[in-house]
Amino acid sequence: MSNRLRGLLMAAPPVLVVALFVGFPVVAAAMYTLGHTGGPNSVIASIAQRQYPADHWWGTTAAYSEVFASGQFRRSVSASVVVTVVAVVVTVVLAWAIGLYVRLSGSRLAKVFSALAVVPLFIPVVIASYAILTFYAQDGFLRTVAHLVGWESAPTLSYTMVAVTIGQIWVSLPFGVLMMTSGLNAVPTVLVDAARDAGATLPRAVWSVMLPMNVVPTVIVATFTGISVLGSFTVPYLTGPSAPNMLGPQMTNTFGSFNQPQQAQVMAMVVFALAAVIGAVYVWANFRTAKRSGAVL
Amino acid sequence: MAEPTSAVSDRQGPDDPANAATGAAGATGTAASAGGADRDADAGLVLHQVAKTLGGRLIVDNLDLRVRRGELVCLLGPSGCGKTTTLRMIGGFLRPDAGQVLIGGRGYTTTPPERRPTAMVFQNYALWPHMNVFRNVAFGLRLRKLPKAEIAERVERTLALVNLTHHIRSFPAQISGGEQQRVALARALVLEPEVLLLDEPLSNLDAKLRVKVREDIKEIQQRVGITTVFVTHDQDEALSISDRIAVMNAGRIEQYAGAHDLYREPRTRFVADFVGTMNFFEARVREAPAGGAGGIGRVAGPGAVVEVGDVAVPCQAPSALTEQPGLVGVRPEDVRVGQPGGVPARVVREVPRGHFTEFVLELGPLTLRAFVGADTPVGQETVPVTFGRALVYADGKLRSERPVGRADG
Amino acid sequence: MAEPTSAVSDRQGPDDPANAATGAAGATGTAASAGGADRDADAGLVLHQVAKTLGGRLIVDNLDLRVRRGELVCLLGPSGCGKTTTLRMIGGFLRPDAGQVLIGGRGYTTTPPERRPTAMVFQNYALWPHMNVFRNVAFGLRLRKLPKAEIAERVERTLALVNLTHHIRSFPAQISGGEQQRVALARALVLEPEVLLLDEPLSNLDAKLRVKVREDIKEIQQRVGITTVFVTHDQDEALSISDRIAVMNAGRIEQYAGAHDLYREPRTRFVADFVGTMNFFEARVREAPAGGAGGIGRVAGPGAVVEVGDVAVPCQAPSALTEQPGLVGVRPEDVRVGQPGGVPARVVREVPRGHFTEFVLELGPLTLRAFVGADTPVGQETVPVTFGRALVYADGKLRSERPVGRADG
Amino acid sequence: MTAPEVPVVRPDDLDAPPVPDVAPPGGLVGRVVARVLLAAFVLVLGVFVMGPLVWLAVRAFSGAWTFPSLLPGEWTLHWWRQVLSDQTLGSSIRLSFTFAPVVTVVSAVICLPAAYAFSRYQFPGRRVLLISLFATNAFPKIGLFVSIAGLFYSLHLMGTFVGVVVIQVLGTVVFMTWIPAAAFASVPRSLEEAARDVGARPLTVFFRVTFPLAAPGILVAMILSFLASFDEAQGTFLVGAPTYVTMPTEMYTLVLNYPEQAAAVFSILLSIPSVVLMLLVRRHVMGGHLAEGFQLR
Amino acid sequence: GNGGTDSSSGGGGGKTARLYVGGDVNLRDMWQKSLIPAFRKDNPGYDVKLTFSEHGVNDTTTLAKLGAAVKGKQDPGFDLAESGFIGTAALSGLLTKVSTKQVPNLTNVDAGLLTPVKQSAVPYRGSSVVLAYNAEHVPDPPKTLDDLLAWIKAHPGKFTYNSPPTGGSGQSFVTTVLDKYVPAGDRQKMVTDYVPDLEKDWDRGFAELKGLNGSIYQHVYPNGNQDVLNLLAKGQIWVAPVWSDMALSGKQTGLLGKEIKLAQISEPSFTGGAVYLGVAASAPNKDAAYKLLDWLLEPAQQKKVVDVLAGYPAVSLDKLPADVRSKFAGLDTQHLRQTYSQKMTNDLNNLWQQKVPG
Ligand SMILES: Nc1ncnc2c1ncn2[C@@H]1O[C@H](COP(=O)(O)OP(=O)(O)OP(=O)(O)O)[C@@H](O)[C@H]1O
Ligand SMILES: Nc1ncnc2c1ncn2[C@@H]1O[C@H](COP(=O)(O)OP(=O)(O)OP(=O)(O)O)[C@@H](O)[C@H]1O
Ligand SMILES: NCCCCNCCCN
Ligand SMILES: [Mg+2]
Ligand SMILES: [Mg+2]
Repeated sequence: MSNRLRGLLMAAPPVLVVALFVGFPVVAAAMYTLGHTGGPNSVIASIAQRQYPADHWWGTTAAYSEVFASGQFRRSVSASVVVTVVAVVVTVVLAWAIGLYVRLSGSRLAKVFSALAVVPLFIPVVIASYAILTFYAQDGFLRTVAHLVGWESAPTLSYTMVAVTIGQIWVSLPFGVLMMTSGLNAVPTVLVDAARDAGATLPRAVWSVMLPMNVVPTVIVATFTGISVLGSFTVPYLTGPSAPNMLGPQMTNTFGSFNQPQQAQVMAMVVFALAAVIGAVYVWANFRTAKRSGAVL
Repeated sequence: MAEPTSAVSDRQGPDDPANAATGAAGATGTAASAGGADRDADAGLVLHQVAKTLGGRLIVDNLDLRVRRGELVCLLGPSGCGKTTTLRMIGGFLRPDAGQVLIGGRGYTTTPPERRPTAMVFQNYALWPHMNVFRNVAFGLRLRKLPKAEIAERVERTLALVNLTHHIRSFPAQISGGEQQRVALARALVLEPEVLLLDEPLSNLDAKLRVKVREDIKEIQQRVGITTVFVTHDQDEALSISDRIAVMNAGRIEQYAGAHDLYREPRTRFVADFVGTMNFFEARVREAPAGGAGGIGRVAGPGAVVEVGDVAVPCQAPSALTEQPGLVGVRPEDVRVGQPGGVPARVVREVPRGHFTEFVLELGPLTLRAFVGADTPVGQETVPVTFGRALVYADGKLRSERPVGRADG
Repeated sequence: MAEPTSAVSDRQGPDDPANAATGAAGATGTAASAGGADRDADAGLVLHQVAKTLGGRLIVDNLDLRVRRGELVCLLGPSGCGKTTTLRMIGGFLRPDAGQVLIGGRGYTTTPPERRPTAMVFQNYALWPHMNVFRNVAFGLRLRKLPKAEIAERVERTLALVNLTHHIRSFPAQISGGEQQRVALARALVLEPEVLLLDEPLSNLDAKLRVKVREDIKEIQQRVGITTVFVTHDQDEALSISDRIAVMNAGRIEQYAGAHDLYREPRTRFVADFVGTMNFFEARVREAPAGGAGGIGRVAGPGAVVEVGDVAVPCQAPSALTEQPGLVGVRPEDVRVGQPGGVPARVVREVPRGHFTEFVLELGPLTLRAFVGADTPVGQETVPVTFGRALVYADGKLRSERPVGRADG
Repeated sequence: MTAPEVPVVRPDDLDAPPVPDVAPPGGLVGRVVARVLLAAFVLVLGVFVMGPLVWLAVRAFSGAWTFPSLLPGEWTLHWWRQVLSDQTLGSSIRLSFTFAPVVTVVSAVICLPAAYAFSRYQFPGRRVLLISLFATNAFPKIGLFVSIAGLFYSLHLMGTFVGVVVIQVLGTVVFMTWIPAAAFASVPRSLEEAARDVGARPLTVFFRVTFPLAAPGILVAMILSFLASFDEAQGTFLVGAPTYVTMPTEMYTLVLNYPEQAAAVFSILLSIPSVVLMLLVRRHVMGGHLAEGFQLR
Repeated sequence: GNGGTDSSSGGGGGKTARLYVGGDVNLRDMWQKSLIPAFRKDNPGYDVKLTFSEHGVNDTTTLAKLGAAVKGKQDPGFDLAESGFIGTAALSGLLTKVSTKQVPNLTNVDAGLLTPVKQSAVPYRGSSVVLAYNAEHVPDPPKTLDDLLAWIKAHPGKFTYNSPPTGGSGQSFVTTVLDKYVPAGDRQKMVTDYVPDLEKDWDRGFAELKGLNGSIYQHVYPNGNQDVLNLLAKGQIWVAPVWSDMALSGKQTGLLGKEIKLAQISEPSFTGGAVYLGVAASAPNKDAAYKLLDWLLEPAQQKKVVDVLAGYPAVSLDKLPADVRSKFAGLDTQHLRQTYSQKMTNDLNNLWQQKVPG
């Protein structure tokens, strides 16, 4: 058996599993958003309200039109995008700061510190969200401390998009830190030395050498954080406001509380499309670097 | 070959670190002389009593080194002897625990690397993989905020110097090891540093390329006339490229001399062993009994014999005579094969090495290596052996009581 | 040095691979002879018309190679010439597109590595980091399900052979590069293979260690008497260790001969350039005008002159005479300095190289390198130059019409 | 030619007056400021990460605790007694501990051969498959529930143990393939060839050389897989309820429906397994294998 | 008839009814601690297995699952359910129609209660939303809706209600405010039918609600009924709409202190109504389910519901013991002010979310 065939056969099981249990439902969902209510969608079609059945062979965009026309939805999209962007930026910055600190100091404190940043990886998201909810609540730590130092009108962050963003950052931090510390550790010290030798101060060497050499890890952190924040449910559901909230809870409400599954799946398609755009950035960054480093594609 | 040693400078007073390593320099044959205010002009680089402890171990031990302006000095020594550590202290990547680093007579001991007039070529070249060749070389100039046109001009000029203009837009990963090496050199040279530092710059190249590139480096260094410290553990490299060589061992300089002197008169056993090949054995070296070794036609001056057990090998030029058996070293080319009056030795192996042939000989209890011209007759079972120069060591130090200069006169 | 070439075997028919490389062997001075059924007894390893295309490029091109039982053969060539590819076909890691691989006379062309009587020492040693030295060496024996006691006994014996018994419980990461190298060797030897394969086993060691370990390998190889193929791009390594050397270029063997012959009579320009140093230049080689070059005292046989432009350098032993200017190669040791009757050349640089000195000379339009004994007088501005042997190349091939044997006779 | 001289170190060399340096390193003030900033950063980040967890933990032992006091007015174990008397908790924890290892092993069995193939064989569509594994997972699950439910019914997986395993495995496929693929790729081929060379057949090579050397990366993937199974709630509920109610599924109910103190107790109890796991495996996760796995090759 | 049924039924021989309950935890406690043990005792050989889901959180998935199961005639994983989706399920034909044939005690129930669910579900208790207030701070609670709205504006930050999608108490408050502007005839249609065209009647009500945003505690709407109770308990807010049953159980367990008192408002009152149990159309253990339903409608169990949950009985009061009857003196437990139909409520949730918060 040729290696090509053997490779294909061995690679098949997970691909088939995902294709069957995720790929097929994705296709069904996409069809349903276009109003194809038969086949795998017939059940939900019999329950749904405000449903737009297909009126052309390819379907209808009516559900999309309705969803996009909704101010509520647009607010959710902007909330999602804003939270995603802020969470990504802050996560990337924090990951860089911690990664740099660990890389350049190498002290025991730095190691403890990076270990600390990984703790959230091991805490179930429900619990994390709940903990964050209480920490930033009306009677939470933050307001308590603010009160003790005399700032009595400190805002309550729980049930606001700020808490959602904080929660997203908290949950995303470990992946970011793991990625960045290992990315930064992979930059040989000698390259930084060489920059200093050429006359760069340490910050300048970081900027000119470490930063560009860690584009891929940074893009990975940004894209994976972005995709998971965008599709998240638990954090915004537990810590966020009723509305406008992120698309995750919004979708869930639309599905359950409003009984409009077709519209909910339109939203899912939107999330998916946004995630795909982010994912494309990730793939592009990987390929670009691979090409430049002379790797055979 | 003689080294004009420098004077005590007015600024420095009698403790002038510029005198560092004069002792070693003296070993090249010239006595240290006082006077003259040429220190600043002359001393490209001075290490004065520099010491460094790392991980609790003393890695560099009160090291003195003086490099003349425009000179190329090799730090040669086995792995772990502190070569890189020394170089990094010169470059500013490590701060000495004690002692001083002076460049062109000015103190730089605690100056960070970005403010030193040094430039380093790293062992793996340390090219920035995300910058193309132009940007790698231009980086330092950009930091200095030179006008764009000037940067381009200087980069191109330097790349022309190392013969790489055609690769100006290539990325490091796209060019060969030897080319990367030259980019690293250009990157260092473009800044016109006072001192060029190279840390085993050739060790990742293959044998053939290594020889070619080291000649290129030497050639460029001479053309630019830059003070250079070159770290290597390859004695052949050191011999062929240096003006002077500092042989390091365990954090100290064992000998500091030109290639010729270093090879011919290694002052310690360590140097003798590390530089070139050396036949070492226990022997007595005595005045040749009248009429004995005297029979050897070409011996200049009073003859001698090297006594190993029962065997007495005629020797033309021992560095000293001994009463008791002691350590004697004879270079393979000083094991003379086929001379009349020689002691017969069995040929164990004959290894053609290109332009010369290596003989492995059994002479009494000894196994000796001899290098002879490629044209020496092969296939003989025994050959007569005499010694040319023989170096006598006591307590690991050369005993040099008789001139051993040119045995061939 | 002559190679007894073998007969056409009954099994193989007229295309008998045992005849492989006879042409190359012929170049060593002995004509190919037919007859004799010693093939199986004699041929440790035969590659017959082996070819391999990788990534669309022909990497190994109908290669023939014959290694005698117990012989150590080096594959020497520049990076990318196909040495590793060839070795991997012998080891079974690649399957030849065409041709045959025979070991001890038996075909192994398509046998997977685990069923070949070969053992490989990899460039980076490829020791298994999760096994200690004992287990690394014992792994192959365990797979053969030998009794525990026998395994222990054989592992210990082999480790003793490479002088590593004291590291038997160490892990690869805990021992030095040279020691790792010897473990890799032990791991290969413990299986008592018929053929030992080594792919640049020394390239990761530092200069001093490289020389030591290659001598160890040679010594062990001789003691065990194992047929060995050794890949290297270091000509010095190849010269000093091999019984014969196959110089490869672009997937073909350019010359296959012993070190001595290879160096002295490189049959192609490529070999001449790759092995050792060679002064190449365009020149005419002509009979010495009567009474002209004849004045040189030690010339044996009819004298000649090498004409470069206006300059005519006396030459003792050219390989051929030419009418038109052509490519001529003179080894640095054949650039004789200080002989009476020589043409004066300017000394550009004198590089002490230890046991010899390299002169860079300017002679008319030529820059020549000369190797002379370390004791040749230094410091002269001009020296008289004559040539010893001169090799004449036409179309990259040696023209060998006159005996150029021993110029010193 | 004079005889060589032994160098003499003159004693007065030792106390030579130092030459003042051209440019000594940065000022004291700068360094102090940097230290203070660093300390502040460490403190803020420490509170950000650990604060919510500690705040929640304290709550579990608090009686009356009125804003704005930093600590509870009274301490009690009352909530622990109340919560520990609830038997549903024990069974959901047991169930989570059953699913997590099973899912991890099943995922490993499906994905590891693929990971090996991705790292060792070149076959058509290799990269596309590698990326598509991830792409499908970027689709928000909520949009898929309807089709997944239908699919699971037609495959007789609904409400079965196997069904729950399948739905949880889906969430582990990406890193169970990517991370081990990178781990396999990092095993030098020459180590495998050396084993072939001494007589090992391909399978022996895999189990005696490749696998042990890739084990640290595989371990990381298995840990993440374990955690993912531990954290999965939505899909598990869809497929498993009512028979299989795991810990996080239970958790949604618990945190929102009990007094805060009781919810805090739940949170602590449910975090214990993860935290124990974290203490056991933190070093492996920190080792850079995670980061490796996300670089496309 | 399939593998799914066998491995997921969890009860032997169809004698175990699997019950899905979506609601607040007081419900779970009632089932787990009172009703189920009593059912076992009264009906040897029969059993009930409970699956509980916090209000709303799993309704989507459960409904999707039910739909798929019924279509494929497979086991949905439960036999009967009480939850927010029952209305939708009943109208979508996913539940079994019930009559006195299967559940004889249905005779005790007002037939009108079966209309909104097309005879596909059984009301087994009633519940209504009431106004809870902190008597220490609010000695004189608002009596009418207008009073309440005025009070809210006069005491910013001291009132809240949960967002309608997360629980019935908030839904009821919203419905009540909307009803202020909905003509009676339209409202009747909204209770019985799905009439999206009438939703414009809600515009003024939503505007009124939006006007309250600034007076709402922290300007955010809590998630779920329980959250509102917690805020009351901690003294963060003083007045809120709450489920009567939840508030009463809260007082019993001590979560709510003595200072929290309950009252109903008028003009209009908060809504309330029957709570239904429905049997899945493809449930494998229907007999056990019917058995449970019938048993629940017995007076003894109805009394339990009243006592434990502080709920209203589903059967007419005259079928109940005197002490229970006295509790509801003057209350028409069978005719509470009804909520909108399920689909109207779904749209209400949606429109509230679009128009009110933020
Ligand atoms: N940061 C450090 N901490 C502890 N020990 C160190 C450190 N840096 C170097 N050393 C040790 O100091 C010794 C000298 O190191 P150095 O790199 O100067 O050797 P070297 O002469 O350059 O050797 P090589 O030829 O192998 O490069 C070595 O034993 C090394 O292990
Ligand atoms: N699998 C492959 N696919 C395509 N090309 C290959 C492959 N393996 C080797 N080559 C190419 O074949 C040529 C010869 O490779 P080989 O490794 O045999 O060279 P080598 O003589 O051992 O060189 P070196 O001294 O650098 O090890 C090189 O140009 C190499 O790039
Ligand atoms: N309606 C679907 C909401 C998904 C929320 N998931 C929580 C799962 C816990 N049961
Ligand atoms: Mg070094
Ligand atoms: Mg190779």
